[in-house]
Amino acid sequence: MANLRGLQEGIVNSQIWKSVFRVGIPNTNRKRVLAVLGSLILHLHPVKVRRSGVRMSYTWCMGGTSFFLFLVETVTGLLLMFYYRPTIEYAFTDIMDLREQAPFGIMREMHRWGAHAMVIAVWLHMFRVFMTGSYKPPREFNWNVGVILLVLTLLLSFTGYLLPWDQLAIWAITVGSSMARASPGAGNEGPMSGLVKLGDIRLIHAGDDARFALIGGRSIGAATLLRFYVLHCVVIPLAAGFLMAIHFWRVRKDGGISGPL
Amino acid sequence: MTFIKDFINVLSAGSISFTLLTSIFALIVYFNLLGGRIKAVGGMAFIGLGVFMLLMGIFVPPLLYLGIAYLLILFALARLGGRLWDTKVGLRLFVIGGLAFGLSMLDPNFFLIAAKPDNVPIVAMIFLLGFFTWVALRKAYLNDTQIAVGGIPWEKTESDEKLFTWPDLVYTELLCMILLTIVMIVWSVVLRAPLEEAANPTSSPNPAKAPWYFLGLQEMLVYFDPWLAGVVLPTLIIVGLMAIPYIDTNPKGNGYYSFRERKWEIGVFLYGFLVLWSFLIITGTFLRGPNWNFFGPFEFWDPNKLVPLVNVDLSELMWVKVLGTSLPKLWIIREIFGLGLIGAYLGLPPVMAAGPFRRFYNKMGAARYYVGAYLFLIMMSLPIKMVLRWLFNLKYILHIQEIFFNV
Amino acid sequence: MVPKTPLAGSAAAEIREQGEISRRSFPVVLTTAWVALAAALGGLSAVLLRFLFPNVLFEPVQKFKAGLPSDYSVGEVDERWKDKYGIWIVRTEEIVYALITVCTHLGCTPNWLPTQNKFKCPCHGSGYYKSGINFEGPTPRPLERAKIFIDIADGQIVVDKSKQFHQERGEWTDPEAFIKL
Amino acid sequence: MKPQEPIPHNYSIRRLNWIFALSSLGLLVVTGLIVGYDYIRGWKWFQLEFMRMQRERIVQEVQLASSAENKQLLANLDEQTRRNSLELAAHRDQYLSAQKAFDAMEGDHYRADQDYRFAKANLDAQRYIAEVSIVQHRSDAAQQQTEYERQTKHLADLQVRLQEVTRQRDAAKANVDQWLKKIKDAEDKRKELTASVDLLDKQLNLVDMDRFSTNWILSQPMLDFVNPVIKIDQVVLNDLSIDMNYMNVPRVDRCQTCHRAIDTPGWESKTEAARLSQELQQKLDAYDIPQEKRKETEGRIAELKRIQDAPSDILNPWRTHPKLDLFVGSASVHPLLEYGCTVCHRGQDRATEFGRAGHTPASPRMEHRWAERTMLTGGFFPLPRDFEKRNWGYEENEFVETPMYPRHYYEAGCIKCHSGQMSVDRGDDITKATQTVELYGCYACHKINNWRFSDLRKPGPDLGGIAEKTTPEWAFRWISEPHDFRSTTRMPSFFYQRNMVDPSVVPPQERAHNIKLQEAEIHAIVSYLFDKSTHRSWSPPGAGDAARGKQIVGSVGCLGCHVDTEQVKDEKTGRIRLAKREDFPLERNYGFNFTGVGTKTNAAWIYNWIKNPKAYYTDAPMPSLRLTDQEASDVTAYLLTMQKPGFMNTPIRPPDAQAVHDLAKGYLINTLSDRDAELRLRSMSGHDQLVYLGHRSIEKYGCYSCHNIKGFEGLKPVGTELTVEGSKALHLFDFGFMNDQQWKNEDGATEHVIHTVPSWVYNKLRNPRIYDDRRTKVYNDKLKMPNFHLTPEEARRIAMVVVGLTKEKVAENRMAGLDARTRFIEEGRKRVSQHNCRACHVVDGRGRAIASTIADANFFPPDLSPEGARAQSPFLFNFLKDPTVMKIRPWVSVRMPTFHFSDEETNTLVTFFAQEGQRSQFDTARNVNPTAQNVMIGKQVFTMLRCGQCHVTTPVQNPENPPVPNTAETASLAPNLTLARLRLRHDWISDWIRRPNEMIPGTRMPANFPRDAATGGFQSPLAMAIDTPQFAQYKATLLPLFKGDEKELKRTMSDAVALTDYLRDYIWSIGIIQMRTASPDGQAPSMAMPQPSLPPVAAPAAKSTRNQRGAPAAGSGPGR
Repeated sequence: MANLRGLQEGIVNSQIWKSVFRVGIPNTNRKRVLAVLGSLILHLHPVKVRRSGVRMSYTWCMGGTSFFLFLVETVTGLLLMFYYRPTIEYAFTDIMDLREQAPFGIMREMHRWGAHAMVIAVWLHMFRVFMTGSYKPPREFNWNVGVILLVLTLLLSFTGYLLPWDQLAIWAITVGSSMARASPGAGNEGPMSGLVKLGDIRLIHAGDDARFALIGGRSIGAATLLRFYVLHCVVIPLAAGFLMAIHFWRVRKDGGISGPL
Repeated sequence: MTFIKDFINVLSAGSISFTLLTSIFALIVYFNLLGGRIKAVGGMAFIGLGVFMLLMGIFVPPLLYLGIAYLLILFALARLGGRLWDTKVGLRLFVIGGLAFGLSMLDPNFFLIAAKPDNVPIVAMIFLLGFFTWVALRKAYLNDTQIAVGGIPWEKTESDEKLFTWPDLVYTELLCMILLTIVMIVWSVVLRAPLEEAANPTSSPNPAKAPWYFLGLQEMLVYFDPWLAGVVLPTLIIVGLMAIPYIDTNPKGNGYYSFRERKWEIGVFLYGFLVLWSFLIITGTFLRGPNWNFFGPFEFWDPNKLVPLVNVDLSELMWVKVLGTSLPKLWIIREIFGLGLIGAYLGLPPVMAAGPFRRFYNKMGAARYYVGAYLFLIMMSLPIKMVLRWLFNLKYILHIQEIFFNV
Repeated sequence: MVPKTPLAGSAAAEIREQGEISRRSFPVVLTTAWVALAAALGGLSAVLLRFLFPNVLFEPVQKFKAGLPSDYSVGEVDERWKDKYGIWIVRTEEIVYALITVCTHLGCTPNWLPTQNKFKCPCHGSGYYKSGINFEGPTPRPLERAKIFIDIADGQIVVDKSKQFHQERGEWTDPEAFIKL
Repeated sequence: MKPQEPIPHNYSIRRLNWIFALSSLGLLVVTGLIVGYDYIRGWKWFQLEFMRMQRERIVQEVQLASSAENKQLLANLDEQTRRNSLELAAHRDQYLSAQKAFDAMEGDHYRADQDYRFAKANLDAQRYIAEVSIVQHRSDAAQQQTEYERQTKHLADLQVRLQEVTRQRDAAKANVDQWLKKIKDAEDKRKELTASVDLLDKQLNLVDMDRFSTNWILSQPMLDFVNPVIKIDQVVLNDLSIDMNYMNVPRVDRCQTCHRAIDTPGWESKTEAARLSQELQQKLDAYDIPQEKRKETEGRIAELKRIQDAPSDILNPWRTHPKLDLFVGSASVHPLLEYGCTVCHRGQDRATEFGRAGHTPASPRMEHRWAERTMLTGGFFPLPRDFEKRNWGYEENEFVETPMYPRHYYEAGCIKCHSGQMSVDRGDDITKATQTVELYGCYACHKINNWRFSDLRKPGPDLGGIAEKTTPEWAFRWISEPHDFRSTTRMPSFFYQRNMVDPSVVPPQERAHNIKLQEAEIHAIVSYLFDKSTHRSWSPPGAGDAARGKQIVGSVGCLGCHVDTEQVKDEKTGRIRLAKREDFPLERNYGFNFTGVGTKTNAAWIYNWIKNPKAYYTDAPMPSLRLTDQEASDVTAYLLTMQKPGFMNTPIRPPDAQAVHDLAKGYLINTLSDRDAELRLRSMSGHDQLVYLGHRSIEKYGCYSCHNIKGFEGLKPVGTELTVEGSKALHLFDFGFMNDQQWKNEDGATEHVIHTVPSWVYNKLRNPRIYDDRRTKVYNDKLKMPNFHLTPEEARRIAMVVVGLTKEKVAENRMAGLDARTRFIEEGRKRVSQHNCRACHVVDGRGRAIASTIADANFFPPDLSPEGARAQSPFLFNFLKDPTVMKIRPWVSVRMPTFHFSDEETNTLVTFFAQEGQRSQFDTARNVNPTAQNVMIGKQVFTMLRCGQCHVTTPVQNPENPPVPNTAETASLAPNLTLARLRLRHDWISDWIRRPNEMIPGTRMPANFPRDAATGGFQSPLAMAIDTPQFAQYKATLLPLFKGDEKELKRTMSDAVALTDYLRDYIWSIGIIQMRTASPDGQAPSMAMPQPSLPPVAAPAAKSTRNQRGAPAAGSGPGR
């Protein structure tokens, strides 16, 4: 025991350890403060939090869960990109190979179930925030950021749904994206868009309407796959990351993790 | 057993389960079940409704089931009352739910739907939603009781008390991460991600479903045209959500669970979130089978099932059926009833502002009042349209194919 | 039933711990936890590493049929498989062997210069004899030879690139490194 | 360390510590879980198991190799080595000095070599400098040139030096080697002795999986990428791509991952081993295997014997593919690396798990065995080692678009590439299957857009003149149940089938109603057909003798296509029973069975039909045998005796008026209102109603698809198109309520319907209405595919073709038979099949169904296998057009019939023969005139070999009717050789004389020039004989022709090639060169064909009146 104790102290007191963990074991209040302030990641948190912010039964931990799942999705998604090519020739077979032969093809399962879990977690987070009335002043803006993040989460999941390029994917996206066709004034089959004319020529048709912009063609095809891939891997994650930063920042600035104000 | 399955099959039909949920919801919210008592008048009204349904069931059999369900639930709620928020009762309810689910899994048809890898998260979501709704309402109930006796919500009691982030918060976060990772890995090992046959643009699977979280929208598409259900309503949902903090001027209930202090806000939100969104997703996932036909949870998804789906427009209903003439040529005349009805519906807020809701109007101011009222009206248009469809087979209230504008 | 007051509940849950981690005893639980966590994270990192090595390769086939020995003329370096499979087949009076067209210096593809009777790598000037032995330039070792044998069924030469023979390890004398005519 | 400052906590830190510890341990466990999950894969077990089997076998072989004998030899060698070392030690000094000298020389050599190489490099550089200085007109050009020359000289010197040093070094080396030689020799010998064991040891190392062996360690999780022994094997096929909905994705076959030994001989099943060893033994005995491979083959046979004698059979994923010389083997036409597996077998190419690979069970038992244990272990950890207890993890996978063909349907996979061929070489099953489809005319009702099944004639006879041929009463009974009339007929049964009348599936009341409706429909069809029929009158036959007729039918060739009996002896029971089609060769089912023909039709029709079938309808497949009037009358008399009176005794009820009315109205109200339909019906007479209903019924049942019927010209065939039926998704097949059900077949045995496409098709064919069982359907919606009474074997074959018709396409270079030559041949083969030439002839080695009716093989119609090489095209053309242009063997009673081929068709056939014989179609050989000397020699040889014994050489005056030699022994006669020049190819004659038996096995032509077993050359019987006294006179005659050179004479006499050429020249010289050519219509000038005479006035008048009467009905007829 004593040896182990000595070993522990030896490690903790070594120069290498100290250079990394400046503070040491935070067993005094000062060190506790420094531990949070001195770390890039930890200083997302304030030094002290309201007790209800720590209480699981109050927060349900759903915000943190959403964020963690976002990280899980990022890591597994990056790994999947090693084995996935977003072209209609290869997309399906690459996914099949993840199942048949790729080492740890289970990353795909993690990614897919993680996505489902994230959608649920984000909903529950919103549910909790509403139930505690935490959108009320001064948190109105952060609620709105949250709503946009919810939409982005759904879009992330939606764009990812197409990538396996199987029947499930293509038809789910066909059904989902067909709604854009009905946008009033902007979709080929939307109300009033028949009125947008130049002479006899309809300006809104299947080749230039809202759905076309979304899927890059008149029907789901190679262009859609690439578009969704770029949206899924670059555009939406960047946007979500940016908004998450704002979201976290405002949590601190608007009175900390939920609680009565 | 077969009877129970049939009972549930019939009960889960959209027209019945949705009506049931909506009215139970109204029951809970309006009569403030949280207080532990059903007010005599309300209770009697619901009992009356139930008995009426039972009697009507002689002519329209499904109503019989509805009536039985009404009375059963009413009975259960009356018995439970405030004890619903007791931990033990909650636990028992949860266990009963789990048992019912486990028993149902013995049914091959139910198993086929519920054990589909992509549907598992939705099953989990049902339990999570139930659990968290209960938790939230329980906490609100406890706080309300506290407030009622002149106390303050417990969140406030400890609001001055601050804990160090290190170790308290950081530690719990770490534990959450580890546990979540375990859950994710176990989930991934147990369930294979689905992969069907390669995409084939020429042959649609039956049924072709959107991703599950959009199944509420797909369900709405049964009742509204795509431009409404797919574009306008989703946009308004987002807008509505974002507008919440600006419409809700109630200063109470900020940062703590409470029901009494914000009965209307929570009622409307829960109705939208649980019934109009989550319940429709569940319907779309579990109860919509081949050809988008409705199937009970214990029913076999037979692609050959035939269901009559003949619909009429309001104009046809009025001109042809009621007035007994043919449809007028000019759409503005043809659709006069639809236009009128919608006009009346949209005209409600100003009328109400002058009448019963004057108090609200004055308190909120014109902008808040109108935005809130119209958002609410649009939200309620969905259940209204659904009920109209079930009662009258109504397809469109307003059907102007000339400019593709159908409501 | 009378619900507990939240205050009471909360107060009950509130435990103030004083000097919980004492100096006297070694924190067995905590150490176990950290060691297990480190091991698990180590394992997961190993998983990530393993992920980088696919189980199946989609490279061009390593094994191919190269026709009959009589299709090759004595003393010539045959370049017909160079583009497709990256192999020179050389037939001498006694043997046939297959050289892999990868410079052993830094992996460029050397050129066969029939006039000078040598392989010359364009990248850093390494030169090899027809036998594959290096004689000039920076390269440290001769070209590699691929496994070559006759298919008994039809008498054709089969070249299997997946097995290579290094001269410096004395492997060129291996019976699989050449075909004796 | 400072003491801790106490702070308040929300949760107990001690409890959190515990949670932390437990969850971290949990994380550790699931990390292990994820690794294990990834590591444990179903296919690995198959590889481990195969390695174990390999180990067992190698250990056995090592035991064999390291016998006691070998051990003794090795001990001796070791002893010798020891003595050699002692000897070397004794002469140590000498050896060491030699070694030292060699070392010194090595140094010298190295130096000299290096000098030379450096000088060479310098020289090359100098040459470049010199060249450049000249090109750039540098001032020092001359100087550089001189330097270059100097260096050249220097290099030459160095080279001489190097050669010298090399020589010295080699000498020194030889000196050293001399001392080491004995030791080295012993070592070499030792190596040789242990070579096989060493090799086996090496192999054993490769499959070693003992704990902590190298292989084992490298197969552990996380290490299994370094040098994996257990790994996924795949074949990537870029050009046999998979059509993934408008996209071609490379095929990646991973089947070998589990089917380890698929391309390795030595792991055959017992049955395959038995077959193969027999085949190899036969080849060995026939000297079909080159000398250098004989030993190897013997070894292989021994190995196969071992497999046959082994206690247990090798089970399926580890078996060798059967017929490695045809499939999978690297030397076969379908090598694994180029064709993979799934292109033939189908299945999910990339799958590595049993359940996902698309394995298809062939029987419910198999399905059960595969699926049985799935639920127990969930398919994750297929651990049990015991084969029988293994979890195969099978479940029906709806997401595999191309499930494998189950057992018994394997050859369906051939169609994809071989659909441009009439027959698949060595694919007997599929060849027979496509023939069966053609015979039954499936293509007539079901469009099959595929070369093999397009442009075929309608399988049934023209019904435009049915009234001339038979009576309505007969027709009614025939349509009701053709099988009652003839058990072998190909006409299927449309009526009174399972879904209409079977009491086990149809309730009694509905059954009675159905029978009424069915009767009405049959009446209606008969009425329509007879109403629309022509009424030509045919001249009656003269008096005929039935006995003579029978003799004619049996001898002129009728029995090639027809069968004259319905009674056969059952091979198993020995009892006489009703014949099935399978009792006769396919070709003999081509024409109808004569049984009952007298009941069916009348004398005039038979007589005229035999005389000229084309007069009855132009597309008649029946050829003319050119019978004389008397012969035809005799045959008619004979056929009229073939009566089946019982058939006509079954009562016929008149049509039920209500049923006719209801059915007709059912059709009318599709386009008319109820009231109008009723009015229309009331305006029709009963007969018109029937005719109207008949029209509709023929449309409904699609009679017109197989028969030409007036009023249905150009209609689309009635059945589902089958062109890509094999690619149709399983869920699109309507199993009704029959999925996983059983039914009792005609023998009372149980048949199963399992949920696979082949099973669906098979059961549909066996019992076409089966999927209506337990369904409630309106009368007209019930299934209507007729029952062909197919045997299980026939149904399986047809189903095989159906599932083989897929939309999968292969690249054109992989399609079989697309080259121009093969196209010509295949077109010809199609005609051969269409005209049933194989009924009499052997074509491509198959056919001659008529053989069973001819006692003496010498009277068989000719074998046409070598026809292309044999016959001149002009002759062939004329002969095919009109066989009377030449009688080759006038003593043979079977006649080549006149087919009335068109010129185009004849050309196709002639081209086919020429191409198949690899000959140019036309040549000038007929004009070759052999030299007189050659003719003389040839004539002598002809006499010496006694060819004249069988062959006549008297010139024929008229090739159409050559004289028959007056002999009782017609069996030993051979064709008149003076006809040869008109008929045979010049080069073929000598070839034929040399090797008749090789061209046509079993021919009567004797092989005069037997092959030498050793060299394979031809031996001449005259080589020796010429010196015998018997041949002295020939020798004397011949000697002057060789200018008295006896040596040359004898050389010639022993040269088979020269002798046969002389014979050919002689035969050529006596040949006549004039013959009649065929007339355009392919008829001999003397032949008068009977033509029908239309009744002068009455018939057309009758017809027109009928038309007038039928006018109101016509409006609702086919026109709409």
